[in-house]
Amino acid sequence: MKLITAIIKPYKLDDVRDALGELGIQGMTVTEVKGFGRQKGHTELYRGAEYVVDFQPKLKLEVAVAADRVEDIVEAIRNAANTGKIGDGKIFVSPLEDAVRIRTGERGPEAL
Amino acid sequence: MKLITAIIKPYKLDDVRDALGELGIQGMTVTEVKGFGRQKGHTELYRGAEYVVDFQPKLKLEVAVAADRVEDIVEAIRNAANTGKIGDGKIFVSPLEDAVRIRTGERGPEAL
Amino acid sequence: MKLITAIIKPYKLDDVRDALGELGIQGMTVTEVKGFGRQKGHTELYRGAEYVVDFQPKLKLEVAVAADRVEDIVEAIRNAANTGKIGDGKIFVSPLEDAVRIRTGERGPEAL
Amino acid sequence: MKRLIALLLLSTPALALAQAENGPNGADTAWIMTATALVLFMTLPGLALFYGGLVRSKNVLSVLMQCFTIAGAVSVVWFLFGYSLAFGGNGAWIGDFSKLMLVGVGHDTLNGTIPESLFMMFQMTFAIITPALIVGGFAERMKFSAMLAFSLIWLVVVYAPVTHWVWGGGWLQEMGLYDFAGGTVVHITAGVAALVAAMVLGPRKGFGSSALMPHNMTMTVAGAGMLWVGWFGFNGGSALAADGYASMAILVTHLSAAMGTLTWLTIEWIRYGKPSMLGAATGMVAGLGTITPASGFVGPGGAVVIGLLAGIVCFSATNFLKKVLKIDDSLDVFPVHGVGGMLGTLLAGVFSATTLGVFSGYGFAEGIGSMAGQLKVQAIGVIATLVFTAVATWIILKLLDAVIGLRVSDEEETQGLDLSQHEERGYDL
Amino acid sequence: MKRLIALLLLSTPALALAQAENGPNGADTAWIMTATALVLFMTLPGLALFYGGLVRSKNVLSVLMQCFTIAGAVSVVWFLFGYSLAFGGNGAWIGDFSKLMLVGVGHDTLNGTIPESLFMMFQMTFAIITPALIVGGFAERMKFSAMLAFSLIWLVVVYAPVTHWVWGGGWLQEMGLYDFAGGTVVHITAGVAALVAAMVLGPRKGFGSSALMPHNMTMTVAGAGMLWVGWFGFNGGSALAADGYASMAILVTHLSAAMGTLTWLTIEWIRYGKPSMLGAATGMVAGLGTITPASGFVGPGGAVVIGLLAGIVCFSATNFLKKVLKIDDSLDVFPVHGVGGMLGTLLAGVFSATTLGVFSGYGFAEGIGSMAGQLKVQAIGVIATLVFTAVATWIILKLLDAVIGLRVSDEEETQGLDLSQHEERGYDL
Amino acid sequence: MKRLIALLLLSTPALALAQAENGPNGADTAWIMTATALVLFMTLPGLALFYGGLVRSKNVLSVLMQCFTIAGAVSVVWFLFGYSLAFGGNGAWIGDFSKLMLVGVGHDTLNGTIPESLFMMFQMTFAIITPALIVGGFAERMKFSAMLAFSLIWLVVVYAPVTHWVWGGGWLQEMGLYDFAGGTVVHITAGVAALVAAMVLGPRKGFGSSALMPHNMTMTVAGAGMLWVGWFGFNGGSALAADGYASMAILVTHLSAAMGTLTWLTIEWIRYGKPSMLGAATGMVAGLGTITPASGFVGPGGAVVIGLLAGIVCFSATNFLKKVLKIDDSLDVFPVHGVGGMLGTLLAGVFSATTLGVFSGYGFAEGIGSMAGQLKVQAIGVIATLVFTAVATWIILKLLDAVIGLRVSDEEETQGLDLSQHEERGYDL
Ligand SMILES: Nc1ncnc2c1ncn2[C@@H]1O[C@H](COP(=O)(O)OP(=O)(O)O)[C@@H](O)[C@H]1O
Ligand SMILES: Nc1ncnc2c1ncn2[C@@H]1O[C@H](COP(=O)(O)OP(=O)(O)O)[C@@H](O)[C@H]1O
Ligand SMILES: Nc1ncnc2c1ncn2[C@@H]1O[C@H](COP(=O)(O)OP(=O)(O)O)[C@@H](O)[C@H]1O
Repeated sequence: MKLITAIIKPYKLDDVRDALGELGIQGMTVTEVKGFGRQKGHTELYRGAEYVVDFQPKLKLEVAVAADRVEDIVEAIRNAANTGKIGDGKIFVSPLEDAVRIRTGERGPEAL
Repeated sequence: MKLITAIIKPYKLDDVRDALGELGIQGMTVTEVKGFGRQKGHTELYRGAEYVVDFQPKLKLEVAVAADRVEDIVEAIRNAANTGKIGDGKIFVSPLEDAVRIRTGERGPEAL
Repeated sequence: MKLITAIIKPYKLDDVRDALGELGIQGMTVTEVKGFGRQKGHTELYRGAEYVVDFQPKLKLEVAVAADRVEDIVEAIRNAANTGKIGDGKIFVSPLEDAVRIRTGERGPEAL
Repeated sequence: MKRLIALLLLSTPALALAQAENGPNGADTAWIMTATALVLFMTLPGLALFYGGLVRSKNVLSVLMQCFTIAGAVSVVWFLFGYSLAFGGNGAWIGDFSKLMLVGVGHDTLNGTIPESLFMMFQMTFAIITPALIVGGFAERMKFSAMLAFSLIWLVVVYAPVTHWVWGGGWLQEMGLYDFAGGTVVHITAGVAALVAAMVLGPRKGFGSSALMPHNMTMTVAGAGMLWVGWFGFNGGSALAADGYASMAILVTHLSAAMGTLTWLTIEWIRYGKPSMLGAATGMVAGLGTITPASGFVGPGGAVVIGLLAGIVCFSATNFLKKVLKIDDSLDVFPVHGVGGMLGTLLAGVFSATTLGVFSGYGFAEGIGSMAGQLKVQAIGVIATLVFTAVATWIILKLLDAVIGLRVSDEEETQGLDLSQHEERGYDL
Repeated sequence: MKRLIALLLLSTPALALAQAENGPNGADTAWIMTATALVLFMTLPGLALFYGGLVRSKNVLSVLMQCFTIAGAVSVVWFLFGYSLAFGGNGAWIGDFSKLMLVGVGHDTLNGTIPESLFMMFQMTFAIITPALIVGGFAERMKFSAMLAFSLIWLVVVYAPVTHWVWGGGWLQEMGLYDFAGGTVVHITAGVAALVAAMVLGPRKGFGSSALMPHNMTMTVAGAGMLWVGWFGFNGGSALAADGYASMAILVTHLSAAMGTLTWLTIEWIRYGKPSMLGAATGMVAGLGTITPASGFVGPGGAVVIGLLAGIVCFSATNFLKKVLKIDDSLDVFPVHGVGGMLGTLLAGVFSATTLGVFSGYGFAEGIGSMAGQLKVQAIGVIATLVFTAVATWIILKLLDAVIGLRVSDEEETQGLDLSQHEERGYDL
Repeated sequence: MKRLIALLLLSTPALALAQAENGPNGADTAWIMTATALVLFMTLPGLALFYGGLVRSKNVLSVLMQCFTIAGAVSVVWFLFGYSLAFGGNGAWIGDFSKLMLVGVGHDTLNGTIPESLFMMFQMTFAIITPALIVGGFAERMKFSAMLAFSLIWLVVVYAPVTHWVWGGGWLQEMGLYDFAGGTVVHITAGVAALVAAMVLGPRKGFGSSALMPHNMTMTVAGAGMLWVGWFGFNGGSALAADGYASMAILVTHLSAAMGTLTWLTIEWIRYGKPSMLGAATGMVAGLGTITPASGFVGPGGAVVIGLLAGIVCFSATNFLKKVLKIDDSLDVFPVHGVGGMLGTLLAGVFSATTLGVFSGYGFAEGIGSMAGQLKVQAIGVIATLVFTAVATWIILKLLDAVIGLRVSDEEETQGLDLSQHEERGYDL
């Protein structure tokens, strides 16, 4: 199994979920994160004091999948999240050794 | 070493922590996340406009542990977080190559 | 590639980012987390009812890097985040099999 | 308006003058200063919070900013010439420039029994809240510059004349229109303008497909409570005196708000299985808006019926607009204020009747002998205000769109108005 | 209540009538309209925010909704027959139906020097806040339907009679009970009812074992500030006139609040090493609740002592209830309002004495010659109110529990009342 | 202050007495009770929220707590001897102990046409807000104990004497200083003290290098709205009567706030490309602070100019302090209130002139024949207040620093004052 982690622009969440849904993936876990990268932030002024807000709000999606589905899924996320603009984000793939469904105790790909 | 990641129902945190405490595990990192899965959300109505809130609030626990403790710990989390109802969550196990305690510079299992 | 995950004290973020910047690392993803560990929380009293707040607010930094840069970067984070006090946090290193830049489709270390 | 009543009751100018010559009344002055503070409080922070909580987090400051800026800009324009256009002279259609910059108004210049400076201030708070109400129609997508230009032009072109018609001695007042505290002047004009703005600007991105949820209902409820309390000044102050008329106006206002609250939440409870906080608060506003034109003319029994009808009718209108017409009046200004204002103006013609037993009011306008007669005047008032406001608002917006553009870019809308228009964020918790 | 004072001072009905025949007083009317707005403001949004901030995030809307719905429902019932039960007729125990739906009350019907519509409204705001205060006792676990049924039945069965006893010409008033603005009528009844409700419903899940922390102290502080300000209307308005009695009532109210604040935070500082914001705000409410019955009868010196004692006694009571009795009166209504109300009612009998030097007040009730005499009446008032409220509340709750059930299911409680009762969430930041 | 006007207009004591002997005025009493509530509302929760939103999340409760505790502690000290020091006796420099604990003040003791208990309460709300304003200067770094000690000592050593000079019959009042509602007494003293405190304590950790951003602008805006509304009581109440002077004071206050708002946001719009909500709110406060000393003496035309100048001057001062002097007056108390107070006190000497056409006011002080003459008195008032406050504040702080220490430790500052001083957190959402 693999864990696919995608950092995307927040307003792309619905598109990505739809794309994954079409591939039969329904489970995922989403976290609100602050992204630092090439995409620059902005400067806010409060009564003349400048505050550089250099992070961008992003969403981190984590999807555990069977190893053989990785390419399809990466591709689907990429298509759905792509706007062609800087800051579109990243997809990371990392190994996953085991998965357990807490409710039933099932393990491995069945647990997903 | 392994990294154990558990997605659980928020109100189960105390139970899980107690269970881990009994195994001598005291360190962990917890994140508030939004879970999408089989457990469905609900519909909210604001002045007749329906909003489907399709995520569930979940907590993500991350615990780095020595490789030989994985089974015990997975079992303990499962028992503590289990309600038998849909949406109880998942436990993932992934490889961890190194760990460092920032304060002392200790590395490997000692750093945990 | 490797994924370096650091749990640090929130007010150390700027120092760590500066240190990483000097190593040419500019991208990273930051999450607000609750840390449980050796560092103890505090007790709050609300009209005589005691509430033990036993977590500490921490930040989790995730940085994907080429494998050969791991040591430098771990060292840089450690130096920047170190205060010598309990609760300084941890650095974890885990394997990363692939990375994709959503905007361009680049893969591997180029995508970072 | 008590002034109106006075005009109607004391039909000879001589008598009216006599009253004025009685000199200032400290109690009336004390109450109207209080009422003025209460009506300003309705906008700042009341309405600002009520509206602010209903938009998404990324737009909350833009809404607060719009309410604040309107308060500032309208006040200055009102002082310069707005007040004069509304209350100067005796024209049928519009005032004159005789009260420009309050020329000649000193400490002891009176309007009835209160200082004219106070009467002007009290009216100013109405002139502030009316364009601020419209903000709800175009929230989350209008450019700040366009919003400001629109609000000021609209104040002069729509609000000032309608105020003159109804309260400044214009044709509707002459005809005997009953609008105690602003069913036509405030609520119909604001509601219709919001609807037209919503249509001209088009819906927000994602309207109908994704969640455009309130980001902070506690803020909305805080604002709702302030509106309820502030409305005592709005309607009670419109008596322009500290007397039984003012007290009764407050009582009927309160009862209508209470019934509106209960009605809306009961409908939700029956239809959806659960009553909601937002439903309760919206019903309350509907009850308040609807009783407003009637508040000086009806009794408590009538007020309860008015509140009940406000809940039913405004609830239906909200659903109709959103689900059938699919117009994105972001914060439902038209179905709540516009429809409520129309309903209330008509019902003022019904429940002012003295022959309804426990639902009786305090009589029709001078010279009007029957409910049919009063209702006809009320209907004319409603239709004239509606049509004039719709046409004028549409023209102003179309012109402004051509000249400076009304709507922010897609990207700015996605980013949120707080950052794109003001480079600020609401929260950094 | 000024009415009370009037009754006591002008012991012959003829004289009282004479005063009424003096006609309306604009200044009194202006002030009581203001006071009415202030007391409504105490509940909406004041108390709603104060309470709302103290519960967990998942229950915040349920608390706001309870306060709002109570405001709506109580107002309608008060208009229909509640007011008549409290203030109609001259019975010793309960009013009559002579003022049903305010029959016969017009613009110029007076109560003393103010319009009766206003007197009824002012009293209505008291009738609203009293059941709203009880919400704190059963917060975070009661069904919305049960809450609504309970509040209305309680209003009729407990609040209306006690009000009649104390302010409507009933037996306690006849006896000379000093309760200026509601120590017995409002605070003891609400506090005792909250305690009984907390016991009948049982503690919240997790009480004593896990953290049931306030979710938004800034909201609570905002509400606390509104309570402080609004209380000027509560106590100052109870003079029913704009005069030196009203002013003095405001002054003593303020001083007691100030001392309550300082006392509570000082105790915390000494005992726990740090003073807390919630402690300061709670001490303030304790000071306000405690001075309430005494506020028309004591001087500023007495008020400072009352505030001091309020802080000490209510602090101890809070700890005792939570730590020793382990009763989950969620927001400490009984130890703060109930105990404060009892303490204040008794202290009204002490500090109204004219012989205490700088701590003197303005004299005992007509016909009562000694502190012992006044204290006896005060004690009777306290005990009667306490016992009657406890028994009646217990019966109402037990009946309701049998018929519709009081408490939400475990699962609903875990999920939170906002979603389970109202399908809404407080925040989506 | 109306008292001042009365003293000036009725130059013979006999006449002044005569007016007092006219007995109490219900309307004036009603209005001043309302105004007192409004001014308390400015501090609690107004200013507390305004300031609270501007600090970081970890310090929000400390700011609320400081405002609350000051309200409590100042009230008690004011009652004990503060009021007597400010308003007792006829000394040029300081009052006496004749009104200690309000000895001899009963229900019918008057001050002018209102009860003395009310006059004392109204003044008390000013005594509360002034040290509360200073909180903004040392926010986010001062120890709670030091804050409390400082506020009380400062009240006695600085506030009471200056109040006596200007309103209590002292030397500045004798000289004819025009300070209607507290340009010198409130705003200059608070602004200067905040500046001195900011300098003595030193900047917050991270000032100049990292982001010390407002954590909740919606809270700040809510507070700003309350300040605007409450200020009607502050300035309008200072007429101490419900008459044309009070009304006009409210009108000019409102217009200056409106212009301040528009001016500040326009400058930002031009300079930075975007107008900000915080800018609008700050401009509003600048407009309000600046008109305060002038509010009883100038006309609406003058008020518009004063608001305009307030926006320009206070904006520049804020930038100068922060960017050039690099002083960390955390919430900009000096540039907004201090500078605004000085500017307004001087402009009161300009726009009170009766010869400025549409910008005319209502005349100079009795015995002063020219603008130069009035301006000289105003300048003396400004300088005397500034110098005295600066020196006295510096000494108090240095002494306190030596005795108990002013500033929390580095670690406590990093952790935040909420936890380190009060063991509480603002939010647990
Ligand atoms: N090396 C990295 N490790 C982890 N996250 C990264 C890394 N680089 C970028 N990110 C995340 O990806 C987001 C987008 O990156 P950015 O450089 O702004 O644009 P792009 O995705 O177009 O290259 C960042 O905001 C950050 O959250
Ligand atoms: N494939 C997945 N990858 C990551 N997280 C998942 C995945 N599937 C489910 N989850 C997480 O687990 C939670 C519970 O899953 P769900 O399907 O609702 O019920 P169950 O755990 O009973 O199978 C989800 O809310 C989500 O956070
Ligand atoms: N085994 C673990 N797995 C994951 N995170 C951990 C683990 N142990 C500690 N942490 C994280 O590291 C933080 C610091 O740990 P702590 O034991 O308090 O101090 P130190 O870092 O000095 O050892 C914790 O707050 C927690 O977020």
